[in-house]
Amino acid sequence: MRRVPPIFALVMLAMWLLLNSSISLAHIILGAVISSLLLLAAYPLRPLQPRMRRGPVLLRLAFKVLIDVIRSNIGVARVILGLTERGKIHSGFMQIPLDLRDPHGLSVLAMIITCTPGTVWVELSPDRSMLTIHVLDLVDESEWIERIKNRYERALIEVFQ
Amino acid sequence: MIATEFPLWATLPASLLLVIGGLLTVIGSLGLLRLPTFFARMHGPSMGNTLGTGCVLIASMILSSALLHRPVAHEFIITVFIVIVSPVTAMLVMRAARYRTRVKEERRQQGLQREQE
Amino acid sequence: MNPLLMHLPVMPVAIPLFAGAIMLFVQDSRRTRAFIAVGAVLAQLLVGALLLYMTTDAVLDIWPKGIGVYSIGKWPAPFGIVLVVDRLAALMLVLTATVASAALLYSLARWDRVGVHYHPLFQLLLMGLNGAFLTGDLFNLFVFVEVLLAASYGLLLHGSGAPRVKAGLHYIVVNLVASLLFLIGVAIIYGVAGTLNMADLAPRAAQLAVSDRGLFDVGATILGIAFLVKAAVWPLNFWLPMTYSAAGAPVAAIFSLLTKVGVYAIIRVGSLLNESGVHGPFGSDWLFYGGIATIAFGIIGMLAAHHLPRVVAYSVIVSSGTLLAAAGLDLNALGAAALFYLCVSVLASGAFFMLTGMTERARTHFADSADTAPLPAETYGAFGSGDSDDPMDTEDEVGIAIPAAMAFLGLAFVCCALLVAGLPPLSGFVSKFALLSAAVGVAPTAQSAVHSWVFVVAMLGTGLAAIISLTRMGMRLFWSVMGRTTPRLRVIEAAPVAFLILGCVIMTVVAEPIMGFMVAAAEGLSAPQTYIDAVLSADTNAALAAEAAR
Amino acid sequence: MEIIFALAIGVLSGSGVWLLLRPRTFQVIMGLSLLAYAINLFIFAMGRLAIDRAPILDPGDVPDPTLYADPVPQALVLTAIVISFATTALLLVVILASRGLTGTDHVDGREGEA
Amino acid sequence: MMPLLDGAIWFAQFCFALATAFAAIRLIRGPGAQDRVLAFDTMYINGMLSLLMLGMRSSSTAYFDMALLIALFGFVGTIALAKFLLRGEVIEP
Amino acid sequence: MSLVLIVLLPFLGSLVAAFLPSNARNAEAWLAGIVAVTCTGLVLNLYPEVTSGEVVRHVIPWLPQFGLNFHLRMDGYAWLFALLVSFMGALVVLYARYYMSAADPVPRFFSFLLAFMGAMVGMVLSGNLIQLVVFWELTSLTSFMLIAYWYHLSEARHGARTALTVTAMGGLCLLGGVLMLGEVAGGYELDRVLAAGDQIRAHPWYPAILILVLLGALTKSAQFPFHFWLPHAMAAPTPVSAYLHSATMVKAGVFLLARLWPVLSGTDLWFWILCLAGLSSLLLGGFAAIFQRDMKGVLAYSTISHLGLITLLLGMNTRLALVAAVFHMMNHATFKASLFMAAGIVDHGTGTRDLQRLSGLSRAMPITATLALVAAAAMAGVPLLNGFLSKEMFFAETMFAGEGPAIRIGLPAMATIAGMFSVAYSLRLIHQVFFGPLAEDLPRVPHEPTRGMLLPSALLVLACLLVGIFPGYTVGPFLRTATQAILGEQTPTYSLAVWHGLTLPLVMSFVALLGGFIIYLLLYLHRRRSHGHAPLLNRFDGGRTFDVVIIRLIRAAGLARRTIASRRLQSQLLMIVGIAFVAAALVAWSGDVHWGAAQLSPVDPIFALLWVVGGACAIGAAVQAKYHRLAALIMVGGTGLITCLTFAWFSAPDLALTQITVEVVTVVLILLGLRWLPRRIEMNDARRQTLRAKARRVRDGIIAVAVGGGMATLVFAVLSRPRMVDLSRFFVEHSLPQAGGGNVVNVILVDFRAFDTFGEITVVGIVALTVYALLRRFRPAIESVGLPRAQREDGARGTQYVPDPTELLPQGYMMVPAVLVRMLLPMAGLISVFFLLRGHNLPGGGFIGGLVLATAVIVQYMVGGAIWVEARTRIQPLYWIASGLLAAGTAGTIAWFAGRTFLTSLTLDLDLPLIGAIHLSSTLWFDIGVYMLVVGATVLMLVALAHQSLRSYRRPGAVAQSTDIRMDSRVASETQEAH
Ligand code: NA
Ligand code: NA
Repeated sequence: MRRVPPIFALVMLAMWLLLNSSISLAHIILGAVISSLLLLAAYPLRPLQPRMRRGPVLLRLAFKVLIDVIRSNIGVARVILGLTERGKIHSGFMQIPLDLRDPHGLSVLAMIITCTPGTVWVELSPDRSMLTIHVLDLVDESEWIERIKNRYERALIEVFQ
Repeated sequence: MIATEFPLWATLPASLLLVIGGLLTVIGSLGLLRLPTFFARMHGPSMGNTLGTGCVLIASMILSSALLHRPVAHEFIITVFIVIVSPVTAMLVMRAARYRTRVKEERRQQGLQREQE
Repeated sequence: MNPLLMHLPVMPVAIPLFAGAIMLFVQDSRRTRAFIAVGAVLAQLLVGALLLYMTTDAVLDIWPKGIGVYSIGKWPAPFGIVLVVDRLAALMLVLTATVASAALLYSLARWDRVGVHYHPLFQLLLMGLNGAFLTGDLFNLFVFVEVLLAASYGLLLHGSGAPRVKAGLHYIVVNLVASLLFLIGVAIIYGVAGTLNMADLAPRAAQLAVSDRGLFDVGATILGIAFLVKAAVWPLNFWLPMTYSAAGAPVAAIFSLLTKVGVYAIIRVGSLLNESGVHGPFGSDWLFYGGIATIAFGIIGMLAAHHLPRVVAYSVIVSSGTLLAAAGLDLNALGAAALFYLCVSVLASGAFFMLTGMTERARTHFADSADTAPLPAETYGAFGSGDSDDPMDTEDEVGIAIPAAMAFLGLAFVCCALLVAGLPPLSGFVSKFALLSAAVGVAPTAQSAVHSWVFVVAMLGTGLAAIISLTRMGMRLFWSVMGRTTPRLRVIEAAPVAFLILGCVIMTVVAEPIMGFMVAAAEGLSAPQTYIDAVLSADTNAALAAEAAR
Repeated sequence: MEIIFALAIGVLSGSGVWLLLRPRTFQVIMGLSLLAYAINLFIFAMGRLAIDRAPILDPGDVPDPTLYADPVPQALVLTAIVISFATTALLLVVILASRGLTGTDHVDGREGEA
Repeated sequence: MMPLLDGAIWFAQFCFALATAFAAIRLIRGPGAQDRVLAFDTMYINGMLSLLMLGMRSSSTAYFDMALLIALFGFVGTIALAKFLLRGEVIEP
Repeated sequence: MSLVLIVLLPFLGSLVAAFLPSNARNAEAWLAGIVAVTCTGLVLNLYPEVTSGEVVRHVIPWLPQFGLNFHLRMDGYAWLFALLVSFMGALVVLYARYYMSAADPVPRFFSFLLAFMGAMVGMVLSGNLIQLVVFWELTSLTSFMLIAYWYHLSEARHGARTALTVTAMGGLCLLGGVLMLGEVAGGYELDRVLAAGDQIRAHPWYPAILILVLLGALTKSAQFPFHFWLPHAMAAPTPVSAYLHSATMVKAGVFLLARLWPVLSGTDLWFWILCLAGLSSLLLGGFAAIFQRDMKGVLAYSTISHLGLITLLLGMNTRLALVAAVFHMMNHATFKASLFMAAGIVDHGTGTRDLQRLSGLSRAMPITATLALVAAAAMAGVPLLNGFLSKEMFFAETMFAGEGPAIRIGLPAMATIAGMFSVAYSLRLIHQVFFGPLAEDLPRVPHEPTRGMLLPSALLVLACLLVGIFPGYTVGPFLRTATQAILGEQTPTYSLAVWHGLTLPLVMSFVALLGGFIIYLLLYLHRRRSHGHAPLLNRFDGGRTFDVVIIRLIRAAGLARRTIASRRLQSQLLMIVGIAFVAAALVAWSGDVHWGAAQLSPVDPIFALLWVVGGACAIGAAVQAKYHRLAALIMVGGTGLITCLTFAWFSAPDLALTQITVEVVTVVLILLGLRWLPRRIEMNDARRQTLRAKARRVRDGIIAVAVGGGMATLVFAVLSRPRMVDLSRFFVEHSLPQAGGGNVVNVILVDFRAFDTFGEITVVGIVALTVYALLRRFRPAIESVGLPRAQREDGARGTQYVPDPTELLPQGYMMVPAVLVRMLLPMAGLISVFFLLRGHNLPGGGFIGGLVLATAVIVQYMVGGAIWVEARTRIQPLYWIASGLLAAGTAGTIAWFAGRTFLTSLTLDLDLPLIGAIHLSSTLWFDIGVYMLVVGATVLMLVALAHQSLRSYRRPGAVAQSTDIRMDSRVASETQEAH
């Protein structure tokens, strides 16, 4: 039997209501019908459903990421405008060992890393144990490892595994 | 330019957010020009992707809400999509770039070897 | 009005659409598809005939002036899109359905099986053709021309293979460019005159400010060039011989209608613009020059061509040129004859292309006789090589009995050749005579008497070129020394050819009422005010008012 | 604004025509794409330029046409965009087929002069 | 207070146009195909932002939809290009 | 009525004959004979009416709009010819029955012979000049078929073709002349034309008319310089030669000249043209006849000569000459047909017609010899035979033909010389064939033929004798009736007597006889062995000249075709673009196009900056498209984005939406295609550096700049003018109240102008079907068949990678993208439905919605691979397309049931509990049709392209072996089973 996580259906319904800027009953019914039909139709192409626990952890993570994003935006802007102390920047690849294995968790990690200017997801080793990222202003590798493992990965493991 | 009158509570933060968003985006794109290697350049546009867009979207939400006299949040959907989508692009472009630089490097070295022989 | 009759004008578009769509659901049964296709074509023929009948004076109570206007949706004419059935449009519908039914039947023999989706594409081509002939709106004309072009791309490429793909590439690119010109022309006309409806265009163009006139003319000119590309005028027609000879025989047969769409558009728009005093390229000397140049090009091509399909393709060019030259010379005087000629030439080239499909097979059957024959007939005697000093060669003076299949092919070939060359006794001669007679008739009155004579000479020249070229082809095909095996002639292929030729014969025998119809149709073109009034005052206005009142 | 609009169309159609006259199939299809943009903008321009006047009505609005951009060219352009999209797709496939069957990407199916 | 918002909107829009121009320069200069793809993606994002600005300028929500579409689909072109560079074909068996 | 029968019977007979079995020689002959005899009887039956000066008519209306009726008209002259044609036809049929071999497929022969007879009778009886031309051309066509009866012989084909080309060309000229004649006379009816003689001769068109008519007549009657086709036509079976090429068809030309004599004659132009043509033919034909080796060759040249004589007579502008001409037409028909029959008998009996091989046949076939001797004597103009009488009249007329000594003396002299030639070749014919020792080495043993074969010839010889001896009793009344029909009141008096006393013409006759004898003697002594070619004339072989002309013509046409047309696409596009530009520029220049007066809006630097970008991208694409396709594609995409922004800028949200979705799909599509276009390697191509190539680039650059400038000018000219609001006023005013939609653009698309959309989606559907059909037969470029280089080099998913439809997520670098993109799918679906449903009031609509869904599906293919996706879901794009078309169609037809026209929008307002008011409209149904079609078509096209990669997957490393793929997921399921 197909099982679609109800949270996803709710997200879809919310999206429908947002799109139509309306919370009338007609739209709720219509949105619910369309969302469930679509989810059912798309099910074969989404065989792997996420399992999520502890939503609030995710919210806290989101807040942390927002702060990091603002900080790194400023950092990258300085680099581009040549306002750094060192004048010449040093960018490069680095590797981070991961404990997170769940694809959805990894996806969220990817979103975080991508959304944070200054870091780019490069590659995940086939066994999902080693992540390569590219860092624009690579001064101290361990600092980055620390940040990603503690600030992001731990929370993600909590939610997805 | 704008026909509608907006209340001050909307105008001030929206203006500020717009200026910040614009500046972040243009600096990010400037990075495309100024940064020396492709991998470094990858970081520039993500400024516009994230905070720049975020600022503009929040400004838009504020203004729409002021315009329609009720909270409007559909800009949030755009944020969701951008967040979902940008890793996909970044990963694939990055991987393509890695592959291409690797191949280029290999070819260059083959060429050098051939010259030496 | 009887509801069935009321919706008749849209049937030529609706029937092929539904037929094509339904066929896509029955992909596995060729029989069902063929059944639907034949039914749809016959229905179109019937509808076309009914519409034609309704435009005549025989039934004045349905459409008082012989012009039926059918609005799409409830919107009145200059705003919404209307279908207009006048005599010319009805004639083109009947002609389309006639050639289509022949070509369709013919293709059932084997041609529809060399690729997929032949039948849906065929129906949609008909939809495009019918829509183009019916519509009273300039942009809608563009859309339907695109429909028919798209389908023609598909049908041309049907079966694939290098020659078709090569020809298709040129054909598509050329038509895309022409379509862009079409759009530019329509756009400028809208930008300056503010309308898209063809009937509405005439009064508006007449009322244009002098300062806007030049710009409008530019638009009309560019539009005209687009039509001329579709009508295959020289030097915009280099794609045609390659395309038509690369297409499968039934496809080429139906293609013989496509150039006529361009001609139709020129005549239609030209007739309306003439009323307003704005000419652009329509009805002007340049149209005449283009037509004559096209005839000349066609003649040259016919003489130079080495393969029958090419010769027929060039004959299509000749017919296009003839029509354009006639329109440019004096549409009022030559209109009836030109329309008669149009019908004959379409039927003839349709039959001829299909015949080509059969003779080409006969050729391969006969071990490529034409190519391996020691000396082509035309070199006989010219260089002394084929000329024998001894007239008493012991060659066998006993004739060859012709198998029935070959006899049919030969007879059909002769008929087609006569039609194309405009020789008696078939309707090719009637149409040519009518054209020449009218041209000679206007010679003393027209200020450009020279044009008349040039036209007459060109027409006679085409006849001669066709004779020279087609006897060469016919002799190669039928009279080369060949084996005695008989090609298998299938009734389903032979009957359509015979049907079209029979149509031409009928046009000879009962020329009078047909020509009477053409005269009336031509009068409608030379006095378009009736058309304009019918379109702009159609009772849809009343319908809209009623709607508003509710 | 009008002059910039006109120049834009000029540049697009100039580049398109240049590519159209080139011998390689890919150049031609690119040229047609550029020309399609140019023509779409051209048709659009026939309704003149209007800023902030999208032809979208609310029930309470005054239906005065001068308050709205001309919707007719917009509708025409929509049709034109769709048709040119379709034909581009077809042309592309024909180009591929031609490349496969003739062994060259020359528009004539054989290598001519450069 | 309106001039302030007007100015801010104009400024932001100008920034986005300038950003588009920077991206276009990278797009034209290359040198690598990957640079072009990246620039292309950037142009799309900047285009989306420009659309949002137009929406604000005209106080219309109609522009939101376009921004939405670009956000949703601007990336399709980019990943198709990237896959083409990476795998030589966009859709693999 | 009998007139109609006379014309119709032969055609009916022809039709019947065509369907008889090929060995039914007797049935055929009986049929043809009965037809011919019946016709003869019918003609004879009309004699009483005709001789009383009455004109028998039968008119059937045919094309009155063009003054064209089927008008049969028989006066004395026509009667005489009709009799000639039908009676001679009967004789020839009898002869042919025995002449044709039992193995010959005679249906074709008799069928065409009868058709010819009908055409000839029809021509003779035409009361309408156009109708005359019709039958005239029919005689050309049937004679073509008859000459080519033995088409396996190359001379037969060649002769037939030459004859047809020459005579049909003449026929076309005649048509032209007749058309002018009819225009001048005010109608094509013969009576009207005959009555308008003075008017015609005085008309400025007269010279043209005359020349055209004469071209028709002279070609048909094989007159110099068009005589050459006749000898070649001798490849026909001898009955055909006897009938067509002596008695009837070649007479058509002179028949017409006599028919129109009252209208056209009497001028100097007439005199000179006809006299020159006639005299030349008379002399040259006679001279050439002397040297022929073939019996039929002699007769053919003799025919040219005799027809020259008739032409000359007609040209003399005297009424007596006309009488002589008509008389000689009859006489020539009798003796020449008889001679042809004799030649056929000889050929039949001996197997050859070669004068040099034949000899002494009078011993073996005395009757034939006698008959031939008498006929030849008639031909030579020996007294007491009919030929003598008309030739006598001819000699007499030559003396009064014109003024001046050159004519007064020259013409009789020439006539006498021609008479000598005539005597000489007649003598030679008879002497060499029938006298001397009997030839030994003939292919067959000579023998007398059956009586049936001799009878026709004998009857004709008898006629020669009777007319020659008793002219006044035999031919006199007929001749008078005939000439009276032409000349009416002005018919001159003449006497048909054998003896007129010792007149100058008689002297000339005897001189001719003597001279001819001497000529033959000299020739016999000196040139026993002739080569079959006349001296002096050999170099002026008309036939060969004709062939050369035809071949030169064809070659010249080929050359001209290559000069004025090109098969290169670039030239064609150059033509189209160039002509459109030049034409528009000319019109603009002459129409004084200038800027309008509308107020311009201020320039926004942001917009300018955007278009700097757009323009740079466009130019960059133009520069890069040859070697850096990907770069060019990206740049075009950039231009597309700027275009989209422009639409948005100027208040066209729907356009911007459509543009951006189409843009994305197009980029993906072209990228899918680029996989199959092998790389172009940039090299220092020498050809690019030639001066010509550079010149071409400069030229194209100039054109590009010109077109760009022109377009910009046009746009600016329009933009600077005030806007036309009529159409938009209607739409804006009616959009909400009557169409129920706030988004006017969308309302136009689905209601006001839904028909456009209807056509547009059909185009999309058609293209998808075509793409699919074409890709089924796709043969990729060899270089691109294998795995792409990138995949070979990139180890992550090696060459042997096999997609596994059961795996939940792709392994490796595609894992995270797959998770995200698959999450996007239902959301995209939601967005697409959103756009579909709200389109009527806000930007959106079925097209955009459809493209959104299609794109979402395609992205699934990108991350999952074709096999994975298709193993898990069955997308049936064809059904989507079909359903879309049907939905749009039914949305149109549903209005019929409400009594409305096609595509009228119907609305239904429901008030449901809980939900509230719901507004349903048939336009939504229409838009759903659009949506489905777009989804189906887009997916079909993209997936069909993507499926091409399956071939390299199925046969790794195989080169160009795969020919076909299948479209749907069957492929996937098959491979699934295979693993
Ligand atoms: Na990042
Ligand atoms: Na990042």
